[in-house]
Amino acid sequence: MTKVYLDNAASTPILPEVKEAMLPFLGEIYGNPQSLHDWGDTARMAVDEAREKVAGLIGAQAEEIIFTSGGTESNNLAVKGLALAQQTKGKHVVVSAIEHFSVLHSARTLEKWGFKVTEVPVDKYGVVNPADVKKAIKKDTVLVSIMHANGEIGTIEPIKEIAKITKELKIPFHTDAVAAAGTIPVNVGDLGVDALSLAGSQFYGPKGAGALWVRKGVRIIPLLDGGIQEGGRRGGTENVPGIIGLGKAAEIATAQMQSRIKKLTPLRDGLIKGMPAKIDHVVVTGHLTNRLPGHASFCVEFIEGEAMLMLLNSKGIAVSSGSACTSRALKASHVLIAIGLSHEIAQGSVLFTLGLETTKKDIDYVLETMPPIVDRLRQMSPLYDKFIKTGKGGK
Amino acid sequence: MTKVYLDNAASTPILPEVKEAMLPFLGEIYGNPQSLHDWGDTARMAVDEAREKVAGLIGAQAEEIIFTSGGTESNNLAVKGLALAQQTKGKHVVVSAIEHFSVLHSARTLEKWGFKVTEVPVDKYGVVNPADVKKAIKKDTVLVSIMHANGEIGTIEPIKEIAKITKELKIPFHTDAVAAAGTIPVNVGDLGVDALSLAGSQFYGPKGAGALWVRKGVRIIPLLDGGIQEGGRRGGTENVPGIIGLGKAAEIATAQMQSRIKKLTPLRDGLIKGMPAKIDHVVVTGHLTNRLPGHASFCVEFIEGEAMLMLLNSKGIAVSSGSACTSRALKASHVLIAIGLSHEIAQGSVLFTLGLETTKKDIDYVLETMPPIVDRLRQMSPLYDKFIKTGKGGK
Amino acid sequence: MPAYNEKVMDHFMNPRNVGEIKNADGVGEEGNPVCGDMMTFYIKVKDNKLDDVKFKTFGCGAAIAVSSMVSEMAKGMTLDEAMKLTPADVAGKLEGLPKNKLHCSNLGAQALHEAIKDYRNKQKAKAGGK
Amino acid sequence: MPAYNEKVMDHFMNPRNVGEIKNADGVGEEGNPVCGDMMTFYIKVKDNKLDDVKFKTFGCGAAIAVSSMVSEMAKGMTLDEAMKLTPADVAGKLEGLPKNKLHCSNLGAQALHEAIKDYRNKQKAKAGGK
Ligand SMILES: Cc1ncc(COP(=O)(O)O)c(C=O)c1O
Ligand SMILES: Cc1ncc(COP(=O)(O)O)c(C=O)c1O
Repeated sequence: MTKVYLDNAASTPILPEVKEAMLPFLGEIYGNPQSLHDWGDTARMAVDEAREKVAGLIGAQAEEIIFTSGGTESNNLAVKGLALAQQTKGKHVVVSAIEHFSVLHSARTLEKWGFKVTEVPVDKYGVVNPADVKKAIKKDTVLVSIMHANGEIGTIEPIKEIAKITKELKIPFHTDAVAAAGTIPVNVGDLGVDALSLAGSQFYGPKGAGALWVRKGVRIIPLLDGGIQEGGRRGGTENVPGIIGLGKAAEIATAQMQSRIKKLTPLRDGLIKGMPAKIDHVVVTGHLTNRLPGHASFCVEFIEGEAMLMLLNSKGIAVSSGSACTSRALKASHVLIAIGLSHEIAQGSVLFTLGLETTKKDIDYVLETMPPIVDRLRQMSPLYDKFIKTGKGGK
Repeated sequence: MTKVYLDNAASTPILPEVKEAMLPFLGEIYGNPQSLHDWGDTARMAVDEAREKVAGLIGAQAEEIIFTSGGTESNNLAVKGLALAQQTKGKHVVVSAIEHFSVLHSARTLEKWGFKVTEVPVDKYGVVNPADVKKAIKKDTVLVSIMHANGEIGTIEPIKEIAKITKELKIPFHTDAVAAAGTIPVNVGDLGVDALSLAGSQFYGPKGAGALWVRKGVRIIPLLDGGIQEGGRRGGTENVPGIIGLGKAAEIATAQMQSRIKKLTPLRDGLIKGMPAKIDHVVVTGHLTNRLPGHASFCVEFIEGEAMLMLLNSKGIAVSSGSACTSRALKASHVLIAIGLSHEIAQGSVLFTLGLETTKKDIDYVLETMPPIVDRLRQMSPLYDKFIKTGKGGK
Repeated sequence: MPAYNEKVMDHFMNPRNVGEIKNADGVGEEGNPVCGDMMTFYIKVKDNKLDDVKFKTFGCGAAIAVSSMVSEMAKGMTLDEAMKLTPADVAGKLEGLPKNKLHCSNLGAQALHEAIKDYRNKQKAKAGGK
Repeated sequence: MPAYNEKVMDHFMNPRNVGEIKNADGVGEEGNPVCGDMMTFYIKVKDNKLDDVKFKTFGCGAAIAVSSMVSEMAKGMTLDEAMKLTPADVAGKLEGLPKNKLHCSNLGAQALHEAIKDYRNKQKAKAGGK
């Protein structure tokens, strides 16, 4: 059967070169990087090299990189650690309404600790207005955290413009670049941010390995107390194979960035244009052009995402959805609600995220497979029935 | 050159079978376990299987296992998460004086959050007296955390006896079994604890993978806020290859437990008896018999540990030390001080931790290599000089 | 995939009795697209028995499978029997549903019951109109 | 291994001038085993110059390398020159030490200075005793 994996936002495959680089660290190189002997030296030197490579991906200095277990830990460390480090100055933080749960729920934890949180809204394309961030900032604001790109709707945020505001007001600015780093050019100097999260499983590196970059001189309270690893900012024996894989993936992403973008963008646009052309009553979610190169997301009216996922899976196609039924809490994606979609429309969410293995043929296959699936579910749908009979209920 | 790795407490090698089991998850199986399609299913089923295996190692139920990034995260989650979950009942926790920094520093963080911490002392063998734990418990105690075995001196603690006390008083009891689980039989039912930490890199599994077991019904506040992974108790994309490796290592450790202990114990005893026989003024640290099977630790008087490490390394032998000079903070190991050693004696700390690859020949090589190294450093040592001339300064 | 068993998957992939009955004797609607799922049941009654049952469903895999199962179970039942059909009966016949999908099985039986009530109301109205 | 450079490693592995001078003209002790490191320097003085320098050191790799380097640098210096020897000179000659080991280089020079002071005190005492 045809197999088409279009869920790279959930997890990318690992590049063969990345796996290759990791293998010795699952074998003969097993020392603890903190150990004072040759075994430790070999491991530590490899970790340091990986640190350089990850720093290289985002234009940072190696010693500013804190290795973590992934995007969620990076975001927890950033939001809690930066806010706590400054709580004597104030207890207010600003986030956007479409942050990943690892940021939003960290902010909720800060609320339990006496902080106040302001959620900045987004427009119908999911774009944060820098003026709104400026408005949200108060005298006692000690942290702004706005994501670089959203994993559900692909929209890229105006980080540089927001950083101009935070710089002027001298407020630390963290950006969750988990969906962006390794996928689009990200340069911390150029952006002007103070902290930035990234994760290996978003750019062909291993799961379980991420990083938080924190600008030199910016204080942060550790999330994982313990040993003196990562300059005392993150305890715990280093995940050496994961870190090596992350480093290799960063190195390759740095080199291939432009060619990947060139490859993915037209394929993505093929879906973004093809889907509404082939199927009536389809809404593109997120920004139409200022979006991640491999990211095509839609809401298909009158039907529900999980059912779509299951039928696509039966045809060998892997995608994801932000529908309430696909979430364990049975709530529609907060991102889709934030861009102003009704719960009813949000139910039809479907998300295609392309990767290095994606071909034009895959896109054609998807464009050919989707219409009969949508048709079948609409034939079953009482909402579609009503719409056809009364013209009511459409967007 | 002869190469003898005796630093398994810092990190064990990964078993070939463990690496083998991980490989597909660095290759063709790259789905996110949370994804609703075949790719996700394959990953999720493998993670569930690993969960069964880890549960099997400690006699627990699979759904009670929370996968983490290692021992430090498990301990942070346990100490902070269990205490915070109960803070309305009280704000006092009890730990031992020889806990790993991931427990001690987590307790220090709790202090910043308004908790009080009592440190229970140990005797000269590093053993916690259950009566001291009972004495330390107050009306508002909401957590007791005492380690199962100490990684620096090898001593095994009377967990079962302490659990009898905590059970009677209905206080949650966490044990840091990072040095114990996978090395000696650990059964949560038998022990009677409520939460238990373990880490793969201590029993031939991968770095970056650990677990916290929490008894069903015991509440815990997440440390990593985010998605609904691990039953909502730990957000973040699962480190699938790491988890698979941890599961495999747990399965093998369960099967080989007794044969490993049988192999390691006499080798360890060879060192524990051999070292003082070959070298004067050597103190065995930790309990002489009730200790981890592969663990032999000493303080060599009149000389310093880092210098010993370096000379042993030049002879191909990897060990570690708790001397002040080997710590980045230049402080002697709190464990050695807690067992009543003077700072001067603690400086001579050296720690041999044996593993599956260790042979009788290795032990002989160590016993032959150590005396001239000790001799050489003592010839250089003004303390030894004084001792020889005046008889003063020895233990 | 959601943790659906084979039985559920079969009813999702090959739902029985999908569609609308023109001039149905009773129509019942339950659920709300805002909450995620919505079902419409159509019944044809003959000799106080469900002669035909059809449905349309907007919702997840479980919602579709439940609707299909309800329609299959109900067909041929007397109206009183069908009114006694419980969500647990349906979930049981499907050999279990994931915990967070159990609410879908409530909707299926309820929509059927609504259709029967609708039929009975219409009958009463007819009787009253006589 | 600690992050020592080759020069430091050479002085650690092959320390120069280890030992004691019998009937030394001056002896200086610095440091404290409780703090981690302790050094004893022995000097022989001739024509106001350090004719011989030996040391004993209890401590880490850096402490041993520093002692060795101090002894090598000091030998042949006039007493006044030797008194001006700074920890920075020693660390520089060793081509750098890890940051957390810099305190060891303080001890080395200090112990030497103590030995010179001891020599000078003894000279004074002798002169006074005349
Ligand atoms: C924008 C964003 N932030 C954070 C995360 C969390 O990363 P992880 O699952 O690696 O912990 C994701 C995951 O997809 C993401 O898309
Ligand atoms: C007893 C004990 N607890 C916790 C840890 C920390 O584990 P990790 O380094 O895997 O985070 C260690 C590490 O050696 C340990 O020995």
